Amino acid sequence: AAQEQTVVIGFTASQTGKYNVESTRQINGLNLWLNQVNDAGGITLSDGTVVTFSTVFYDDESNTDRVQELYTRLATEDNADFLISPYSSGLTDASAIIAEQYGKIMITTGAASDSTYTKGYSLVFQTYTPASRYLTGALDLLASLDESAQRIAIVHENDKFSTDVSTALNDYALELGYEVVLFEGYDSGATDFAPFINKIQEAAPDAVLGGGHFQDGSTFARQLFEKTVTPAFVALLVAPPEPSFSELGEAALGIVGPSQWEPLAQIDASAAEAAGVDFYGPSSADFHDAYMEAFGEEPSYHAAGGYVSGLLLQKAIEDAGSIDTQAIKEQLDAMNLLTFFGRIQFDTTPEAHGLQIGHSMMYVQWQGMADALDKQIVWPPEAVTADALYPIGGE
Amino acid sequence: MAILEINDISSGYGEVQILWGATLALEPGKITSLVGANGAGKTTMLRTVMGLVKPKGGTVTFEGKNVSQLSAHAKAEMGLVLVPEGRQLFSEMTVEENLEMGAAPKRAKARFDANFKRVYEIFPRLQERRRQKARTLSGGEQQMLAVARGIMAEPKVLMIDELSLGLAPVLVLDLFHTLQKLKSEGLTLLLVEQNVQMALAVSDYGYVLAHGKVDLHGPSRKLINDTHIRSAYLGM
Amino acid sequence: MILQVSGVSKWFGGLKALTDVTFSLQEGQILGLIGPNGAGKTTLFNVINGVYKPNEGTVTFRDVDITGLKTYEIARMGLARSHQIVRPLNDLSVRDNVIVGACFGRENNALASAGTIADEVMEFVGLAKRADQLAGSLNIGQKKRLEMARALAARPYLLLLDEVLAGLNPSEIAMMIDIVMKIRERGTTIIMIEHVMQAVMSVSDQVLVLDFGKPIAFGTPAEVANDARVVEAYLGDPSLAAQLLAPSSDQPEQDD
Amino acid sequence: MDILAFLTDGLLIGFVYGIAAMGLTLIWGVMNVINLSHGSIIALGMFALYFLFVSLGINPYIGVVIVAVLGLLLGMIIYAVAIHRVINAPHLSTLLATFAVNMIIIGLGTTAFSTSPRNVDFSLGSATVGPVTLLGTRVVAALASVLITAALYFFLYRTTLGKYVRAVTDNRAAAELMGIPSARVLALSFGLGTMLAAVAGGLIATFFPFTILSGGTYELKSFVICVLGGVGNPLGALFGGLILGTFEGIIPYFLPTSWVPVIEFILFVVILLVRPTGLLGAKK
Amino acid sequence: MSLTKLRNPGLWITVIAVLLLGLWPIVTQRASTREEIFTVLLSVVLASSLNILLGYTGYVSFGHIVFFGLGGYVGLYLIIVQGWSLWPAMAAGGLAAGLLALLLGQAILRLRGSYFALATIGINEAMRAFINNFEPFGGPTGLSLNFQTYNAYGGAANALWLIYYIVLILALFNIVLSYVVKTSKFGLGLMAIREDEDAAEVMGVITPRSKTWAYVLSAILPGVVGVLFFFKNGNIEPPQAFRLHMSIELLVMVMLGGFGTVFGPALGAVGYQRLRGLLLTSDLFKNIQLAVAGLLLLLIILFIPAGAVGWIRRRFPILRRYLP
Ligand SMILES: Nc1ncnc2c1ncn2[C@@H]1O[C@H](COP(=O)(O)OP(=O)(O)OP(=O)(O)O)[C@@H](O)[C@H]1O
Ligand SMILES: Nc1ncnc2c1ncn2[C@@H]1O[C@H](COP(=O)(O)OP(=O)(O)OP(=O)(O)O)[C@@H](O)[C@H]1O
Ligand SMILES: [Mg+2]
Ligand SMILES: [Mg+2]
Repeated sequence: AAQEQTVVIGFTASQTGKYNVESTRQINGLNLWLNQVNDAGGITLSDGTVVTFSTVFYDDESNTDRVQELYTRLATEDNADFLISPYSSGLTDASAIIAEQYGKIMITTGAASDSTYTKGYSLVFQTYTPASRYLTGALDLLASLDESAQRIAIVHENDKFSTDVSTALNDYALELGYEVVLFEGYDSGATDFAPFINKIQEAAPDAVLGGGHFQDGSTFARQLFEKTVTPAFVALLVAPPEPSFSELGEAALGIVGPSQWEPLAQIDASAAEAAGVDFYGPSSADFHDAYMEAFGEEPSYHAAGGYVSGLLLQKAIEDAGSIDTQAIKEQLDAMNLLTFFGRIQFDTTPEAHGLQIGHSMMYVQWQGMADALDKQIVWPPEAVTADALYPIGGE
Repeated sequence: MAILEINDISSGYGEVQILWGATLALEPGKITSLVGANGAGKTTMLRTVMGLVKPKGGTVTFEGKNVSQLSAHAKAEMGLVLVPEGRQLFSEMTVEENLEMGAAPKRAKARFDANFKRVYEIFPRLQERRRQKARTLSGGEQQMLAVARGIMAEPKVLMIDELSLGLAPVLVLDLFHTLQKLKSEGLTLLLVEQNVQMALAVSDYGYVLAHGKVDLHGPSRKLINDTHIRSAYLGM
Repeated sequence: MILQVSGVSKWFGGLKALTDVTFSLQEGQILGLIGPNGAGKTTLFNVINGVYKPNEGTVTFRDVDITGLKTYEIARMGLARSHQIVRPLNDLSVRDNVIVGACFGRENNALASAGTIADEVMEFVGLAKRADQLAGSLNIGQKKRLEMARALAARPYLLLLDEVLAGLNPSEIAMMIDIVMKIRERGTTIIMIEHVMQAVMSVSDQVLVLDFGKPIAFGTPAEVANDARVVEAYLGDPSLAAQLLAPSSDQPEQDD
Repeated sequence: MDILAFLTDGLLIGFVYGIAAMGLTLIWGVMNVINLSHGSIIALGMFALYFLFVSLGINPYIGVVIVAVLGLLLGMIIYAVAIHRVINAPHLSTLLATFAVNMIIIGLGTTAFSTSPRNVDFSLGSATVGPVTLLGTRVVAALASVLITAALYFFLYRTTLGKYVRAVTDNRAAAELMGIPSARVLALSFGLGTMLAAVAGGLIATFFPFTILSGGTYELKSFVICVLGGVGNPLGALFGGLILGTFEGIIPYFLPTSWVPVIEFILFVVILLVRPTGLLGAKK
Repeated sequence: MSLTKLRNPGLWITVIAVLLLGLWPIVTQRASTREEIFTVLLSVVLASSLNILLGYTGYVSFGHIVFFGLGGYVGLYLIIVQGWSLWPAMAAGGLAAGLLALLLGQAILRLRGSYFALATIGINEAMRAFINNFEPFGGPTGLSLNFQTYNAYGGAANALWLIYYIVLILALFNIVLSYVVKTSKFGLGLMAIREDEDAAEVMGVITPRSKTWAYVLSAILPGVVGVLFFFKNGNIEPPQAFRLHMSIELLVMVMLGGFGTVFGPALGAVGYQRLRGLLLTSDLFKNIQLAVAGLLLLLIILFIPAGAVGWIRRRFPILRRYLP
């Protein structure tokens, strides 16, 4: 007779505090995956056991104070079999120690920093494209649009994630021979960018790249527009891919943003075939529709990240035919496939074990009319849905 | 008919009971004095009458109405005013503003200007200091201000705790004359005094408080001349 | 000469609270300091013990110029005072209040010996029964005594008492005077500000009278009481002055 | 590029900082209550304006007036429920009470609105004068803060009610004895402080996106401003706000922007040490 | 100070209460209990330290967390970049915090009341912003620890126990320390300052010196546990190290338990952190834990404003002896 077993997935969510929005979407995505697997009758292991999933989670309040306390509780009291990371690299760093110590596999999502994966963990796996490659594609895009663009300004929120991204971007820009006319951070709480924008204006760059999180990014975009300072090219982190960025109206027009995933990108089995790897899980469109139905809003890339972190676990369990940690770790190490989220492959060298090396970013841009804005993919070439608008505001 | 009747009042602080059923009545238009040793409970009595200390028992009747449950500001509004021990000035406000605050009751507003003039007449020193913060006044000046502020409230009954405290002799004499004058204008006064001699000399009736009870009362003249009372209660 | 005040002036903005005050004090004496309200008496204390720095003049205490020193430096040299507007340490017990005086005063006692001194002083001023009560719950008269006890516990050479008799009834005044005399017998020099005339006149060796910040008389009690300017500025008209001074005759030590 | 532009932008935002600080300084200076729910009330003001504008289509400046009334009511309620009982309690009880109120507002607010940013899409256009671009909404906010400061100053120092407010704070027992209904006066003061916070929130919402957590930044700045201008002094708050805004505007002209907070807070501490009662001196 | 004083039952009640709490995870050997109690003990250290300044001296510090953060940064820098071991790094963290307090103390302790409180906010924020720009400490990226570092302490599992023992010892030490301070002449001087600084000066208390030492004493242990916490946490970033909100939570703990008492801050820390912890993990409340915690806190404040220990002391004066 088929045995039944419930596998417990543990994580903390930022139900309160500054990461609330991103974290909530991430958890929504994960829950969607979980419901779908369970509704489909779970996973049958090689010994015939049918596995279904449940979750245990606590509020980490967007700060590290209790992350370790809560993850320890998840690992030892709630007997979580697998862990998902909290949102953000800082919190993930704290939780990774616990995961590693109790021998629990942890899939990270929303934790882009590269450094987490260079600290000697063997059970931590990253779904996101790491920070070092977050915004570099935007420069490639710029290069393809305008060979004469030379002067770039990199302005970023002064926190870990945005600084990591911007530093990597800066290196890349210098490598490509750009002149970085301004490289500057602003405080995380900043709401008024007027002096900053004055400074940008003074530096007269061809392109402005950087940003931080949603709120500062959208505020920055809005104030750029209001102050009628429009560089030819603007690429900002996190904010532009969010559907609600369009609330900025005309100010959103032409702004480019890196995205881990976009509903527009038709990633499905046929794409996998073209790339010569296996495809696993739903297609982009299926995920999009299912998410819309479940939560009544457009899925953002955070939601997709949450979903895919569960999906990877599912795939590894299926392939291993067991829920044994070591067996699953081997499957994850060997993983090389395409999902609706994109390519997935982990670094297996001891120096950077678990770092995501398969996935890469897409770049979106808001186009169209102020009251009917569309988000289009403008980079990389294989995913493009529309030509990039350049320069912003037209010649 | 007494204008203020304090009936069998008991009160204290926390667990400690200070007043044990004290009774006293003020005749309208008269000066009454309340004397007693240090710690007898005189201040506590006044605070209880005003409602700053919650009575544990007994009633306070003002102009025939039971006011035991009213808050201090409501009583002040009705014309029952206390010049408290320790002055209790608005220390960060100027002399003039303190006086203005004294005139908070509605009934005081009508006579505001007249009262203002009057208190400056009684205490010319206050007029000199009118823009100075109360905190920086000398001890005696603070005492003047406290009394002046009480007068500004246009009281029907004015209770003064330790009127003479810290005042120069010349001023004390003046002040007792002023009280007589106020009385002749119809004000009822209750004086709590350590300067027993002087208090009994200006008052019409006296009460002696000991251990939270009224031990003795009678016309001031009688009290002051009774040698037994002088030695047993007044420490003279 | 334990204290020498020379040419001290202090003004607050435009107000001259003290003008050119000069006097000196022999060891072991009691100096009465009187004058109308606002004459500058408390301000003079504040200048002597370092609360205010005088605008002009110097204060010399036991041959050391203490002008402009911090109050705690002066306190540690053996000068203690009580406050006219009492300043109890409300949330500490009466005993601890007095111990603070003993600990940080001239002798810099350790806690244990400070405790002994405190008990003795509280007994002396009649606060022994209240030793464990919080200072904040004392009534005014008791707080005044506490002020006195704290100052005494410091075992000062010079004690400044600011209206410690105010608010006491006649028998209590008698008791306090008794205490003051005993302190002097121990060799402590005292300056006391008082408005209770019978008392000042009976204990002081010398009396200094201030008016509008200026010294207007200095001498024995009898000399001062008969000084016309003093009578006018402070006591009121002569007959009233006589009346005021009168009860002092049947005053002495009629304790109960 | 002209330093003038840096300066104007700094000054304009300074007005708004000033008004955000005014509620804090009022409650603090007048009632001696450090209101830790200040920031969350600013955020509530932002949300109130947002819903009035987005859901009911009310013009934001009419909205601000409604927000003011709501703020006043909210403040009086908070006072009655959370503060009145401990207003005379020793030490920091009121600080704790407002901290708890803050937790409740943020907790409920996060549940109700999440922390996703809102944006009041409203513009009065802008005018360019030389190198300087002036935004309509910011100019209106600046004018509003001048008006509000004047009104508050007048209220506190020229009206009897305002003096009652100061008297009650100064010595509550004495105020009672003088016939001033202290409880009502305190409730009113707290209500006014809250009203100012809410109005500041409403005005800010007309030009910055915000979340339920956005008030925190303004609360922190408000503390700084209280010191610059002197606690309890409404004129000082405006003045302090302008100084802070100017710093924020000018420093980036000379230094990397990330040094703004370093300079700002060090200057703050230095000013505090040199002039502990604020540059204008505390008015109490 | 005399040894007889150490016989005070109140001290031992407190020490034993904390010790029992601390031994609980050791007896049960449950890691999750250990983590819960770690959070609590960490707060006990922080709150008791703060109490020396806040409760005894009456100076309200809103930015006390600056010492925790600075200690953590110095310690982690020495461990990660300079390769020091945990022990000297802890000492260095404490020292750095103490030094900062000594320097600051000279300057800002001149300020009174709210103004001092504000200055501490300013310092915390200035420090946070400065470290955000300070490259040796990693700027905004902060510093992070290699997992292998724990091998020197017997692997991560052992390291976590070790850290726990240390924090337990520090908590006990801190309670004894705050008792000794409170019952010393120095402590009496501090309390005199709290009640009326000018009057204390007039009585001869050398206030600038006393205040500064109180500040230093209250800064050292936060610096030490800062190193512990971030060592355990594996990484440190400016916003986490200098979180103003945590400073305020510390104030809340001190006030909740009883301002100026020895047992109070410990009790407040336990009460507050367990309340938050339980709500966070309770099935019923975890989705609205913040609001519920606020509500409960408000009720406590409204009904026992003097804090638990303060309330007991007031209510039952006989117990004062047992609750110093
Ligand atoms: N706030 C308080 N808490 C506790 N006890 C108090 C408080 N205020 C006064 N007491 C006590 O109540 C008793 C009576 O004090 P009260 O001030 O009424 O006396 P009094 O007759 O006015 O004395 P005095 O002549 O010294 O002014 C005193 O023993 C005093 O210690
Ligand atoms: N800080 C200050 N600022 C302004 N004026 C002050 C200050 N301190 C005292 N004064 C004024 O200086 C004068 C002298 O005050 P002081 O307290 O020395 O008087 P005093 O002789 O002690 O009077 P009293 O007998 O009434 O206590 C007073 O008129 C007072 O108003
Ligand atoms: Mg009395
Ligand atoms: Mg005086």
